[in-house]
Amino acid sequence: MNILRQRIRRAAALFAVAAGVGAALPAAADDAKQQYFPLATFRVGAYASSGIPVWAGTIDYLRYINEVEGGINGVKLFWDECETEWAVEKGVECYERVKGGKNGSPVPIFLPHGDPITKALTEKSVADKIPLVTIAHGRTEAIDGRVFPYSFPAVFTFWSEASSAINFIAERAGGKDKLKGLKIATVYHDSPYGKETQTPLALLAKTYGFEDIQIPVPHPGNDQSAQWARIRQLKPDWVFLRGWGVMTPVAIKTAAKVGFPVDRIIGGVWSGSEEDVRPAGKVGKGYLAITPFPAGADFEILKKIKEHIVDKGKSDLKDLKSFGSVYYNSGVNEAIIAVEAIRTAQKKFGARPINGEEGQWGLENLNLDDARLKEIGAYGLQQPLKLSVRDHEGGGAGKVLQWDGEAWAIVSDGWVKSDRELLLPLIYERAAAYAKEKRITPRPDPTSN
Amino acid sequence: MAFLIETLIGGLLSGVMYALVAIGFVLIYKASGVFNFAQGAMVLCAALTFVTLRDQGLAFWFAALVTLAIMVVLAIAVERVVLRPLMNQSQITLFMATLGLSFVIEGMSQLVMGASVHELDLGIVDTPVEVGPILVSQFDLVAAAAAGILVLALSVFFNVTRIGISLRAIADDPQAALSIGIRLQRLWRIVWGVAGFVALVAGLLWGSRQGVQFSLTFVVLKALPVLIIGGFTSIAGAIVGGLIVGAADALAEIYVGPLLGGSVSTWFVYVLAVAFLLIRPAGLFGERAIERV
Amino acid sequence: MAAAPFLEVDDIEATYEDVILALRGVSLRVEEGAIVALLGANGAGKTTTLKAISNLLASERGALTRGSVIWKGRSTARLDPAELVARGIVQVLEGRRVFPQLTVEENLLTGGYLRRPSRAEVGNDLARIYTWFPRLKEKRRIRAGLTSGGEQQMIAIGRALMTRPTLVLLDEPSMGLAPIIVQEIFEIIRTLNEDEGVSFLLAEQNAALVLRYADHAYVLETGRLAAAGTAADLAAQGVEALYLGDAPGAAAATSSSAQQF
Amino acid sequence: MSSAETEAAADFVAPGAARDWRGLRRALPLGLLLAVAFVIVPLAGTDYWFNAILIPFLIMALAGLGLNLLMGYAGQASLGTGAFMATGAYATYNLLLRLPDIPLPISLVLGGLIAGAVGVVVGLPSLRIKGFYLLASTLAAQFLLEWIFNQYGWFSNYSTSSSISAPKLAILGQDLSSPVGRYLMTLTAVVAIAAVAARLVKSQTGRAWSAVRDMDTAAAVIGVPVARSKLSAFFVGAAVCGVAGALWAFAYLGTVDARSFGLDRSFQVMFIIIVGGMGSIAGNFIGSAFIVLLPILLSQVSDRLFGGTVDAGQLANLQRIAFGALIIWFLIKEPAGLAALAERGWRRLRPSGTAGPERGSRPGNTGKIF
Amino acid sequence: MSASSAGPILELRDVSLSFKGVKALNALSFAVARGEICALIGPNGAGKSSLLNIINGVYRADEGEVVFDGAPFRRIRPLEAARRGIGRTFQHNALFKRLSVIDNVLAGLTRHSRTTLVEHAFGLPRDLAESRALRARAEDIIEHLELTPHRGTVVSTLPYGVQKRVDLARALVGRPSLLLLDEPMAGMNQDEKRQMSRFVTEANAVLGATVVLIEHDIGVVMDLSHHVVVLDYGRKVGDGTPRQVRNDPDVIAAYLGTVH
Repeated sequence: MNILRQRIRRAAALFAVAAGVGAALPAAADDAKQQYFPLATFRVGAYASSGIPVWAGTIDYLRYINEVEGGINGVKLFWDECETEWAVEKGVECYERVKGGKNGSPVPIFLPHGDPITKALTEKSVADKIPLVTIAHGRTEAIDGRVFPYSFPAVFTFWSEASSAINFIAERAGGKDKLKGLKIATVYHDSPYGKETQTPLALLAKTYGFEDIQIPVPHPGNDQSAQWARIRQLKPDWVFLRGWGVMTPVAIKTAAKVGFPVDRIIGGVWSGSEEDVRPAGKVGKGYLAITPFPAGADFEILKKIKEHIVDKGKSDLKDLKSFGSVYYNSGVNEAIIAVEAIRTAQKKFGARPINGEEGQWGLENLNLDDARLKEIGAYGLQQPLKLSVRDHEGGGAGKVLQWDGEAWAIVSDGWVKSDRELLLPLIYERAAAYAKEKRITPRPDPTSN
Repeated sequence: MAFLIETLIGGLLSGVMYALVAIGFVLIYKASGVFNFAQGAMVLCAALTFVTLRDQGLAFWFAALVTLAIMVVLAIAVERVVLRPLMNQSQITLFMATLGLSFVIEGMSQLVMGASVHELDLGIVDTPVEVGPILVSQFDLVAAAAAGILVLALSVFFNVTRIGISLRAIADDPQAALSIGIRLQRLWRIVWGVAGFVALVAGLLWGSRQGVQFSLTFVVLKALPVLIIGGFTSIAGAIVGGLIVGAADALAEIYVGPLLGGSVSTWFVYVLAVAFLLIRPAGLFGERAIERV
Repeated sequence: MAAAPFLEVDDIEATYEDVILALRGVSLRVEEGAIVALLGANGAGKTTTLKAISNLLASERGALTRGSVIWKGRSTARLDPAELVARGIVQVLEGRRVFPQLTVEENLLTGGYLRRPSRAEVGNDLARIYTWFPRLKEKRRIRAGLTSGGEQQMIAIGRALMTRPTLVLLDEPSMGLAPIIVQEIFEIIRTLNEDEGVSFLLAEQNAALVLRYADHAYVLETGRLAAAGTAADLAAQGVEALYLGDAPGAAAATSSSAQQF
Repeated sequence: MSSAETEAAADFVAPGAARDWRGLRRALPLGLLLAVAFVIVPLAGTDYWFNAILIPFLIMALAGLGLNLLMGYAGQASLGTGAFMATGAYATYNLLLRLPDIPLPISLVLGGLIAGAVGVVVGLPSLRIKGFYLLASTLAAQFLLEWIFNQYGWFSNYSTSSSISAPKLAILGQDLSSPVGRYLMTLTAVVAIAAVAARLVKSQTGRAWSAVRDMDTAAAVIGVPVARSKLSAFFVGAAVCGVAGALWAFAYLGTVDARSFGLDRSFQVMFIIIVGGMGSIAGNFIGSAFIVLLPILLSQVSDRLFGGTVDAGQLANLQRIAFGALIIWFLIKEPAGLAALAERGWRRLRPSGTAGPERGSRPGNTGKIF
Repeated sequence: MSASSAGPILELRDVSLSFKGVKALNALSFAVARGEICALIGPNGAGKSSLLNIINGVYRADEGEVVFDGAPFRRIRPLEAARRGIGRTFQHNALFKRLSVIDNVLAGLTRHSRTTLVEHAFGLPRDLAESRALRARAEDIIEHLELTPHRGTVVSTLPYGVQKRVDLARALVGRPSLLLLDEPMAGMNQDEKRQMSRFVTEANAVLGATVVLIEHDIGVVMDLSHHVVVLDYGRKVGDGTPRQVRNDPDVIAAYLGTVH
């Protein structure tokens, strides 16, 4: 045990050195007047290929706000990066490291950007009063802000994703009544994330009368011959592909191998990026994907970012091919929502760095209507979004993209809405069950009554 | 019935791909007693290097040669920096060192070549061929053929060439090999180099199947049960083990999975492998040492 | 015999794993063309001495901590085993240690690789080995692990001869072999010595046997030199009495052999 | 109790040790350390230190202890650590959920025991196979258990995400959900278990384990029940890992799903004991410090030194390389683990011999297991 | 002891064993009388160690049976053999190399322990009492075999001769009725051999263990043993008192062969 003591002493000394190094660097004197916005990035590890463009999108937008718009109402943003490798405990460590703010500037919003990390932070964030914005991931029942005050699965939950995908199939089939009798197979990543859509799909299948087939693919999914052999046997009309990482290209390739038409596969949000399709090569042509982050560099705001950031060599992106990609745009989207929430909060609390509690208010009063989206230049890139205490999701629609071998083209008729009215009661029920299990008293909704 | 056969064939063809990765392990384990967990990282490194070179516009063969050269340099470095200082250490220590090594290789590869996903097109057509009612993937056939040629080449190498016979000698008795002037360390470098070559082939085939990205390192997980079944020291075992694992995996996914309500392939072949082990404690082809006391 | 020093071992001390002292101040010399015997009981340090000469100690976490080994006027301290083999010293390990999975012929071939010989040379060398050990020719395609103990000893010696050595260090050639086979092997050793001029340093427990073939002999006892002299002198003194009748022994080596009454 | 024996039991306080003068000298630093850990740290620590450093450090050291008992003391290599941790976490969760009247500490212990029982089943192949083959066979358990917890909703009370989350942490009405509370709860569990483990390895059970590890044939021949020893090691090791898993889920993360206890976790724990030192109790803490703290340290140092100037992705890659290289470097430098290194350093610092010859002469290759 | 205490403590009947087709033991039969010291001699590879391995269950005989203490068996588990009172030392060092001398000896007492894991874990009174008792027994043997100065030392760092003594202590501490010693004096110098011979004699005379030992040093064998069995390539070529064996022409032929 002496050894242990000695060891700890040594470790402490090392940390002291590290801290000393930190202290030696001059702290920006006016940090306290700027808005801290820490980023828990993942640039190495298994998911680095998606992380890199995502964070580039976020950082480029933040830089754009700082350099072109002079900050949010004059409050500039500054950030640290902390590498998580998409691993839970590293994510938690990063969160703990940054949650106290920096040099007096508090954390308004935290982007965990990973389903497992989000779950690990759900309760901590309540204790610390730091809102987590988790676009297109996180717990679906966190839509109910009365039970999950600091979780914001904004824009597009997995349930909405499933419902929108079904509605797109209906659109193609010529109406929801045409869903009856269709066979729709869901090929999913066998993980909590992948299984999350089982419940809504079962409900939707019951409602619309299609046949719901669930086919799991074990992590990481680099061999799917058996799954697609089954698809060939079952002959579904559509396949809804909910992959993650390498699973998607392998699925597309294997589908081609067994002769399943690729244009009958609709990928989910995390199966719908260039990084997912490109490795599949030629056979990926015609593949569909539903996403809240439409790809493309033609949106106003992307043009501005290109002009002021990318072309000036200030972009975080090293491989400019990714500019305007789904992941890049998702990063931009997240940053837009965070910035707009801060802006909203500033309206109430003043043009100064805001803290997490104020950030929560900003988010719950966020209203991005078409007019505001046009002002930002994000019309078409970001769907109209109105959040409230009862509704931390807001949008619930996606666009369907089709891969032409080189790039994505939007093929849906605008935003494909989900059947939120149908799903919400079930979601609230689940939130209530969670509250009961955790003995949480839901907070009252100030806007009702 | 046709479906069963089709599944079986598909499984067997996948099995060849697993065997390909397993062979890399067998080579190194045989010659130096190291269970090289960095094999997955080597696969990634080889594929990533190759793709990056191709993206730079190098011709296929030239890129392959340069990659091979890099793998050989890596092998030499590993022997010098890791194996030699750890000579005579326990196998578990060496195993852990290769885990550390895999961090280094992964980090280096991505540091130099980035973490983006690359497409790797080997120009192999991937439309299915119908043989009667049975659908067979052309790509898998080509991959299996490539693996077959590799195994053939390796067995010629091991049975005919000077280096190959020396390597088998080392596997049998390193000290005796040393005593008659076989240069252990040089042969280690060679065998790691050969394992690098195998990693390149595996990397190319797997990479063109799933794209070149970090998750290539996970193919190791499929190779482990192959090794358990086939034994750590037998190339023939790796092939047979690969076929068994591939077939069992595919059949289990179709016929066992639905019974249990989920995908079983993460564990099924491992459980199968343990069952094999209980019957043959040193794998199908592994030699069991008699304990002398 | 010329006075030119062939192999000179001077006052060596060896340890295993930095703890176990296996040799304490052993000195010996082998003249060119001689057969020298190294006698001693089980664990007296014979094997360690041979491995100290062939530089194989390192592979067992052993080390030479004092003294020097001079081969043809040069210290061997910095040479690795392969370089020593290239310079003409080869060791046949105790317990034969053939490569069991390799065929008899492949076993022999491994001995030739260091020189990177041409195909013709290899053929010649093999032919010569087969003339000395005709039995091996019959079994050339059989896996060495399946041959008898005597044949394995022949394989081991043949394999060593494939390196074209000038000095063979032979560790316990009689171990575990029937007397008739032992005699056959020793006859071959004598032939090799006389016809090919190969020198031998033989570690043996069977003193009576080996002294009939050797020119000189050294006797080890618990890692020290206990006696030395010409084979004839030692045989006359009744060397058995020196260490066998109530024999001392030492250290971690594991061999043993037939004992004399 | 003789003085030499006390000394042999030196890693932890043994009853009666204090009577002995030398024992006292050994016990004193440990007592001080515990006092600091229990009194000073809770007063001085920040949330960050508790939540991100101390709690995971302690829990991983505990998991290391579990594996060390199994692998370092009993010689049974296992990569099933993650599965044992998952079993402990899910078992404790279900006990708390379904039998809410049982107090938390008892649920933790019961959860550990259930993990131990699973460990015994996982250990059955060890009666036939050893070495890498055994190591590989434990992977079957690792993957199978991970799958079961993910697959069958019952284990997670049919939560949508198959994840389990911490109940209210309270002992005797004392709320422990604050960072300090969770730290103290973890620390108490770790210290208590480590004390029991220290006893155990010096007992007849521990001797039987070491006998099986060092030479199982000889062990059987002299009358050590080899099969029972192996299985008891699997039981105890898995139980300790199980408690670690439950703490990981409830005291550290709050919410986990089975993937938190995947193969990576198993490897991480194995790193801890190999880097720290197999067959050493203190080694687990050293190894855990290395594995848990080093990456954080690397990331903090490099952020401070290069943050903003070097590309963040490259920096992350460099950290990974540095981490891998350090592992190799330490293995080369001290294959018996940092505990042995530290022990040597300690002796050098205090040459006047609290350490008798028996502790002084531990051989260098103690890391060998197969 | 069983009813058969008048008969031989150990009897081998037509025991055969082969490894991969090579016969290590060939229809071997002999008996060891209660209370004697019996030496097995023969060249290396004669099958002596294999024989001991069959007697205490490490190997299984292909044919024939072993009768120990009146109970016949062909295959016995090593643990069961130990329980019945067969102790054993090893030719190559088979000590628990990371444990100290006292711990090695204490491990030899495992089968005399009656306490459970739980008692060990929490240091319950029964465990404390028992470990005191066991420790006393171990200390006794250690003192007896003059290992006291080494009692706390990790065995792998001890000189070879001392390790051999630890091996003997570990076997003796369990009070075996039959003690199998595999080359207990290999690698020892004259003094050590004399000392070891004394210990073996004492184990036999004082502790009452029947001893079967393998030894190459004929001088030692002749002084020490009451009974000598000569093996050669798996066969028995001689069996009798030292004097008888010394003068047996078959033994002389098999051993000295054509050499002399």
